[in-house]
Amino acid sequence: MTQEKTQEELEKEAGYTATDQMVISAARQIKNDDVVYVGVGLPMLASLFAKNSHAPDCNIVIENGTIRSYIFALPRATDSLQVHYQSDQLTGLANVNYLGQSGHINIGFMGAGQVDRYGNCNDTAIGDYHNPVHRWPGSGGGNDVMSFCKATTVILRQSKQRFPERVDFVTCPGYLDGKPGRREEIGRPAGNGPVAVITNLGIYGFENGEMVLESVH
Amino acid sequence: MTQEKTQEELEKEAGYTATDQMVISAARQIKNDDVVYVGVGLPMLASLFAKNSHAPDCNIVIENGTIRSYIFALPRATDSLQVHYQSDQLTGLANVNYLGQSGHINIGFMGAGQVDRYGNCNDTAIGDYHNPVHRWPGSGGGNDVMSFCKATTVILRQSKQRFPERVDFVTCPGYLDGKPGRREEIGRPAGNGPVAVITNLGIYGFENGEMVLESVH
Amino acid sequence: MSKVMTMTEAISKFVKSGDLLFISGAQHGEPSAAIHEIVRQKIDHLTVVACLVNTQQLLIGEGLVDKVLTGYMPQDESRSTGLAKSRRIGKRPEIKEYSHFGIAMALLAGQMGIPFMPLKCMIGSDMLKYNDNITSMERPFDGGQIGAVKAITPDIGILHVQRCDAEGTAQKWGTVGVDQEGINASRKIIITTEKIVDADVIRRDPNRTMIPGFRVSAVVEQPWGAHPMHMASCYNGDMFGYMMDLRGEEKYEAYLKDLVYGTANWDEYLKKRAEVKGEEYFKNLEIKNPVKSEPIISGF
Amino acid sequence: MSKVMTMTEAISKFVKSGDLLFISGAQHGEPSAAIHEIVRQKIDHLTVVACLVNTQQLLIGEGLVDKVLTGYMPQDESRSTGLAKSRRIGKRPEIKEYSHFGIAMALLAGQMGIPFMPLKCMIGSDMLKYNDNITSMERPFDGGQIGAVKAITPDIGILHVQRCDAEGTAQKWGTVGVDQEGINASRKIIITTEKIVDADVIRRDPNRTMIPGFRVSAVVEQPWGAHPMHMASCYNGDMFGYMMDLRGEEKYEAYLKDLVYGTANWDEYLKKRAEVKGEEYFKNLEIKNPVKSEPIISGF
Repeated sequence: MTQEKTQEELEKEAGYTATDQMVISAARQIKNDDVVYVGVGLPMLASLFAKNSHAPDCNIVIENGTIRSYIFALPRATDSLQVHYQSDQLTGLANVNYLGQSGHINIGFMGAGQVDRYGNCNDTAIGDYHNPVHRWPGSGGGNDVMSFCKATTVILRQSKQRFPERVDFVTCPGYLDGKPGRREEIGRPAGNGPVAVITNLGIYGFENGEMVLESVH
Repeated sequence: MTQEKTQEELEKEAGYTATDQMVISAARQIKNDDVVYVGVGLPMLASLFAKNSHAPDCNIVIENGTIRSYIFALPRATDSLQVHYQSDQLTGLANVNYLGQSGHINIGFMGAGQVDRYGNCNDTAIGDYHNPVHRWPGSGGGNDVMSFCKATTVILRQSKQRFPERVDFVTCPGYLDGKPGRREEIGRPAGNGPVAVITNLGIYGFENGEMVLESVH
Repeated sequence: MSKVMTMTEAISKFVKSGDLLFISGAQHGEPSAAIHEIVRQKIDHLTVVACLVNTQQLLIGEGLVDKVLTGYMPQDESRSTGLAKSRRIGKRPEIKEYSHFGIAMALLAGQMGIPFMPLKCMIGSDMLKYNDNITSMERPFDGGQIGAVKAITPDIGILHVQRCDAEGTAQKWGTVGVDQEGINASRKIIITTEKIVDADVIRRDPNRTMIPGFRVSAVVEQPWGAHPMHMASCYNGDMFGYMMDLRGEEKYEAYLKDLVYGTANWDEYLKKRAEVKGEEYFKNLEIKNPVKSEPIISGF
Repeated sequence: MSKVMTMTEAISKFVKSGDLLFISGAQHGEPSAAIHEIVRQKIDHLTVVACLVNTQQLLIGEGLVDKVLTGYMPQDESRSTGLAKSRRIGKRPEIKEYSHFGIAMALLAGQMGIPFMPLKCMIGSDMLKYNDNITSMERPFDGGQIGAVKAITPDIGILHVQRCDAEGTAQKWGTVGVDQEGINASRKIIITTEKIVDADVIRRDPNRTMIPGFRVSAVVEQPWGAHPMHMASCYNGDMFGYMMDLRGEEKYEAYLKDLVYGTANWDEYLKKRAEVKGEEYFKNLEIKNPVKSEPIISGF
């Protein structure tokens, strides 16, 4: 019996899916006074869930240039007229990332193709870069989120391929080789980095730059 | 009889003042399709005269953040509601200078406390910087104008004190020590620099980085 | 000489083979009509810089692009029909990868007229191994390292806006992605606009201006010019419908044949698309419950 | 806890002795009311960064400023009464001189969160001899030299605007000088505003927002808060009248005694000033023939 089937059976019994659990776990990372950088998909779902429950005053920052404190309907893309409507500020991608780069965004969410033990994420290629076995679309805002936000949470479904010892391509550096101060050394903001990885199976944290299992759903 | 008195007598005979002549001479530098960077005072007068006569389509850029193609009344300061009114773009100081730094402003005007033979201007101090004989208010936009505009015209009244061999303080570098390529060497845009100095007595141009008399009014 | 012209004229006059082309509209209001015209005129050997622009896959698929500068682009050819076609016809572009912010800062440096922009992202990633437009450098003043991205100065930029005047003084609102930086960084500029308005409309609200007219080479009035993307104040988008319309070789080729090569201009495209999609299609994209902003006052 | 408070409260809570203070309004809409309150509260050892702000001479004259970062400042003490007084009382500030664009770029680097900004002005001038916040550096990518200015990150920024909501989401229009960069670069932020409006007014026009509310510490409603400077949509200025009011020791001291120390707040100042200047004074500064902008639409 594969893990995947067990998962489905468990979901049936529990009355909610593993994806639901990922969204809820992610939402729990958000506090009421947080400024949250989100992309589309599960991160957007999580931030809207938080805003509708325990964190009604959180501010949501979206890469194309939207800053909102007012609730809104779940969009299908990072930008749409629903996302614009009744926002506090409409501006550009540069401006919202300035908020991040200057330390004013405390929590960020991102998906990832792969994540390794030091929290480095791969959104680019499996195998050789010039002749890849698989290609994802690249960083997008992922590298920006993990570079700038005080605390970044990575959300992805768990499998052996998605959790290699070291990723083939570092799109978004976490703690690099895990040695202390490595992020600061290369010129990233001090004290930032991935703080959690949320999967369909559980939640991981980081201790001394290395991923550790915190809880199983 | 001092030069100043002769000047006044000449003005009375001619029916116009030396200042009028400076404004007209400056205005003649402006062509119809020019983008002109101006500050308050004679430069503003010159650009408005040009716009009302031979260069109706010139665009006027003002440092605080105004870009206009439409005629307007002579303002008393670089910023006022008259300057804002019916402009094409209202923005900030950074943005208008980006236009300059990226090479899109072809002609700039500035006043100066002193100018030397290489077109270097002093808007800062006469004598020792820390214990000056005289102080002007500093660069303001002057250094920006002379750094960024393709061709800069300096307007000032002529006297021995205002035309020293070398200025005591270089606020706005012209051709520095006059050797070729000196502006580019230090990282300024290539091919820019002062092209004219207009005084109450005449017009100077530049040849090989050195000021030469072109005409006497 | 008026800058107002047809799309055909504007593209043929100002977009040249070999140009570095900036396409505006990061998911909001891209100049789709202009891109279709570039495809029709087969202007090739382009380098494209853009952020999340959907119609760029037509340029790629038709073999017109030598190089893409991008932060995000589907590169799984089983899911990107345009890219798959470019390989098939031997025209797969070289792809230089940045983060979104990296692209924004490269364009900002272009707008500002400086050769690079310091930044704190991308460094430490493997992007630097394959993109020599990103580097690590020593900081002045305090020492230590920081990242830097090389300026991008497009030869030609195309911006679609809600309104501009006949001189090209252009106003866009809603999210602006990398538009401000990209269009101002561009040497030549084409403005496509939902509506050409009297200069007085612009001048009663000059803070909305994104680029002054003296920077602009051509102005093209084209309602629904950003479809299938949304345009604030004007219409909703159908991005996912469009993606499905282009998914798979057969559909992709049919779209190109019918809606690009099979039309002379965007108005014909809109008419044909309405025929295929049903008469309610464009009506459904209209804004249902518009609210108005408070006017502001000018004067002295 | 509401951010809306009196000027007295906002200044005493958020402006501290020793702060690096950003004052907005490069000749347009400076926060004059807030500056008067800082003088009244005698908050000292300030470093001031601003561009063409007239009321900063009150801070200097009253001995509250240790250092000024500036592109332009009258330094001929025979014509600058505030500066002359500061010397007399042994509190003449140190002055670090930039060009205007240099100040703008230092604040932009602060807003962006990078330690410096490359630029092509100031280099080659003697400013570099006396201001170690400007330097020359080697360019990455292509080599050669370029200038650089060190980032300025103010401890506290004060911005006066036409309107903001109770959370501090603030909108200013007209020329914006170095406001966008300076206020976003500031760690703590006070917004003073002609009017506090319902959030809905802001949200029907979010492109006008200069800073989002979550960045803001305090909101103070103060009509005519930028007088004697002009404020777009609101009133004309009397800058030259104000300069004359402060010219010479006697007039300067009378102004301070009557209109700053002799008033408890800005409303009292306005009342007293109207008494001195005549009842037509403020009426004459009102906007005579206002025209309105076209409203824009939002919705989906």
